Amino acid sequence: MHKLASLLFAIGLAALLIGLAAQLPLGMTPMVVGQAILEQAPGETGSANIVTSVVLAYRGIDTLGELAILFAAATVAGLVLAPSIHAESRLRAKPRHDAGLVLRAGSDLLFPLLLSVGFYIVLHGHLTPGGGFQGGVVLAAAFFVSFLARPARQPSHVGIVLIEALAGASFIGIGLAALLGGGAFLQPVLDKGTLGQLVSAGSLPLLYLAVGLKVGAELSGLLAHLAE
Amino acid sequence: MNPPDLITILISGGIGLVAIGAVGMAVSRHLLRLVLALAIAEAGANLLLVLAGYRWDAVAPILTGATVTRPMVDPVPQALVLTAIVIGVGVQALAVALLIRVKEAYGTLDIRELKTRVEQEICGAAGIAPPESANKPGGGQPYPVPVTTSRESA
Amino acid sequence: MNALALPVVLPLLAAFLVRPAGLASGSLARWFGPLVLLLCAGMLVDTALLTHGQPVSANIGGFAPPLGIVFYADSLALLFAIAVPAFALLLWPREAMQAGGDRISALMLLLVGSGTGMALSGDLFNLYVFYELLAVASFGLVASSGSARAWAATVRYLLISGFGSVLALVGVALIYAQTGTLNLAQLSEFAPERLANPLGLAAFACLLIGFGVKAELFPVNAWVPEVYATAPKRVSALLAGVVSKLAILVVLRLILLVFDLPEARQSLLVLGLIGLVSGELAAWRARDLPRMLAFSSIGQLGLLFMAVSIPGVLGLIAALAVALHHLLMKPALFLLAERWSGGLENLAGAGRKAPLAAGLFTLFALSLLGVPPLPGFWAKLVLLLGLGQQDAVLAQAAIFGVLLMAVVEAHYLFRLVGLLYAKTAHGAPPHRMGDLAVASLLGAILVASMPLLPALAQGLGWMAHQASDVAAYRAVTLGSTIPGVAP
Amino acid sequence: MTAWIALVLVGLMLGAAVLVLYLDNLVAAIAAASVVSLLLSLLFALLAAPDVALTEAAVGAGLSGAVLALGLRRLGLIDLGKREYPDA
Repeated sequence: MHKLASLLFAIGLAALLIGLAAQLPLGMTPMVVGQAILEQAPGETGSANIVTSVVLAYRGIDTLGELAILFAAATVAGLVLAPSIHAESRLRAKPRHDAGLVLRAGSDLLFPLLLSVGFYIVLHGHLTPGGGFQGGVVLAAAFFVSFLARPARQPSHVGIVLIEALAGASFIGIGLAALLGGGAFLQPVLDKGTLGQLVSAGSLPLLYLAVGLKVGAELSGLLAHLAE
Repeated sequence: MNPPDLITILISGGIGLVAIGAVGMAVSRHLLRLVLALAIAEAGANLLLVLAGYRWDAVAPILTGATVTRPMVDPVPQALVLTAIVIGVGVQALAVALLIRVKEAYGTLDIRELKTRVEQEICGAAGIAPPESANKPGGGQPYPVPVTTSRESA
Repeated sequence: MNALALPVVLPLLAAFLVRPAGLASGSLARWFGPLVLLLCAGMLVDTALLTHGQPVSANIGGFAPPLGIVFYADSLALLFAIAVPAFALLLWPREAMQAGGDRISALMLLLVGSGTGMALSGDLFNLYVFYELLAVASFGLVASSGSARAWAATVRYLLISGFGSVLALVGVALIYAQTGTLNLAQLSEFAPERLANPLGLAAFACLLIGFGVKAELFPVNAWVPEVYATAPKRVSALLAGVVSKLAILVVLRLILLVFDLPEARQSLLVLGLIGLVSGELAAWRARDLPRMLAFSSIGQLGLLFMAVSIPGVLGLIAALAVALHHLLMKPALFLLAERWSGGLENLAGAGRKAPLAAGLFTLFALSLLGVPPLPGFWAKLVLLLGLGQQDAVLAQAAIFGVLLMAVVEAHYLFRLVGLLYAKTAHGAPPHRMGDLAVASLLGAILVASMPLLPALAQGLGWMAHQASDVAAYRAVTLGSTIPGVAP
Repeated sequence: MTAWIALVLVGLMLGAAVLVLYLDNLVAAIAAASVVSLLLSLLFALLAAPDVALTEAAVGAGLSGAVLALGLRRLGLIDLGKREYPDA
């Protein structure tokens, strides 16, 4: 009864909202900031993918905040799931079996493939759809697949800590370099090159590389914490 | 038969997802189900945000070299949604990590039961009698003493 | 003023680096955080001195707003921005200084970076991102007490907060669909013609609920008592004192710049009044000190929302006065509650054993109530004057509510003070020196502000004038388009 | 034509979303949530947002499913670690 009532309420609410939203000029929304960015982005950042320009240049500090959120989530997961006295007694050194032969062989095959696909997606973020986030997820998937196949061979926590720290620090470092060079924080630096080339768009591919490594490290850390 | 209006369909989809997620959060008792409902509502919000930047008959905001005659969609909402999706999964993973600990300590993921148990514990720690309703939890069985870690007592 | 980004970015950088530092040397990791915070507070004070409180802005990425994200620092923003690292230093968790505390240090640094960002940012979605970061960091800090009940409380907090975030995101979508921009200054230009409609109000409601979670706004404050009772008390102090004010600062900016509509103000007044009444009544019924403080915090923030709802400069002054008063008060009270967390009956006679703590508690209780010479009185007086200025029935009801709740507040606070000085032997352990020192410092500031009240009132008035000057906000953020040039 | 495709996708997506709430089996509910994400990513592709579509597919349908499944295992609600091929 409770469920039914709330479902009816939600349907009513949704109908009301849809009615309201029908007044929205969707499909022909005013493009104020968007239009200006579409016109200026290729010249100002040198990236063929304009979403990448927005993510890394125009709204770069959003991306930094997002990296910090992932970092915070991984930190909290580590803090909460850190082996406490109680948890140790419960885990009782569960024997870890390797997965089957098929899975292991498959993971050995997949690992380098996923790794290279991940880096490809990261490094082409300024040319094609994709970039640091998507590539970072693929990188994390590469490590996760090998972890699933061989649970005994755990990823090194120290390694993950170092990669996430260095990747995050280099993102901020590139931003601070622009600031120290007399510009603004996260102002695009370096030569913009030719639009559409792999080596172009100045510092954006470097930033995306940092994002990809950071996302990959945070997600690997999160998955490793959850899988333990 | 005229084709239905694309935008109306998509708005209904976005708002529908948000509404289903909200209902799920209102009626579900299992914490994992609540986390799933939150993810659904978030997906709906993301769809609405992408819709806010959509334009009729426009192409993706990526320069391909060929001369484009059609307009491009607004790139800004897409960048926002990228951010929102990644934030969402981070929060979700965090929630799952907390659920694991809560399950270990209390043996249940029922949100109402947990609320009662937390209330009892807070009262117990403060040395006052728990409220009336908390004395008779479901089943009338006394709960096992919850496990706390050493950091608590320090 | 490109350096304006530094107080936001440096804590984030330090947070990324604190764990590797901990691998290298434990003591390095321990002192790293507080030193960075000191540096950030210094830089913000320096900015305030350099600009003499005149508004400045910084274009992040060097792109002229509205294309890029802009940070805007007027005296109001700087005041709250300085409060974030300052209070984080005062309330630096004890756990962060112990071995293995590098994770908690990192979370504190993230909290400070995002909090400063929330005070400074002039972009709607950027505010949302910082708000989310603040939320995730605060989940971790609440859970850091390591007790099962803190974890359970955090889960509920996370779910409510997540629901608020979804609504905030819907609000952003509604606004963007109608205006095509996220820059607050540009939104303030578009608002009168594009957002003064039912959809605009719906967007405001979504954003209000979203940002209201941290500000303990009425429908989304169910997490408050559990979290404040189970979190480390210094974290509760930080959440109730500083974090809630940052969320309110965002609501204040939204209502000043974008949603200057009578309906928006009315909804704030109603929700604030409900929060005040429900909070104070629950505090009256509470039987342990932490939850009494938590509920009274809901009530106080309800009062603050009512102050924000008052239009004009008087309303801003009232909001600032109530906010600053609460900012000093709540952290100190939570610090005192650290050792007095048992049931209220168990506190009988505690004041005879710890006279300083009880004296401070009485001082804060009196100011919270609004007993005349203390600053709390003036804060409530300005609020009542502002409400009395309007002749709507709602405002009259609100005045009646405020006065009635003051009576309720007086009853439970005096009951507690009476208990503290009861002639009973008491066995609670003494307060830690650090907690007492910080509480005394806040108490001293409170007392010292009494002779300075005229100057303080003048300062608040000036600040309120500056903050309500929408034209100046637009001119500074949209005007300074040349990067690297300090105005 | 696009509108019809969108109609089908949205219908399936909302159906899957309702299933997330009503399926008793949590594994099935998580699978349904992944289906919602997958259909959503198709809608994003339809809306000329390839970046978002890729992210939603990788994060929403893939990663989030993995996180939830691992969580289920740790919660003791399923046993992903059960070995069905005892050859190794």
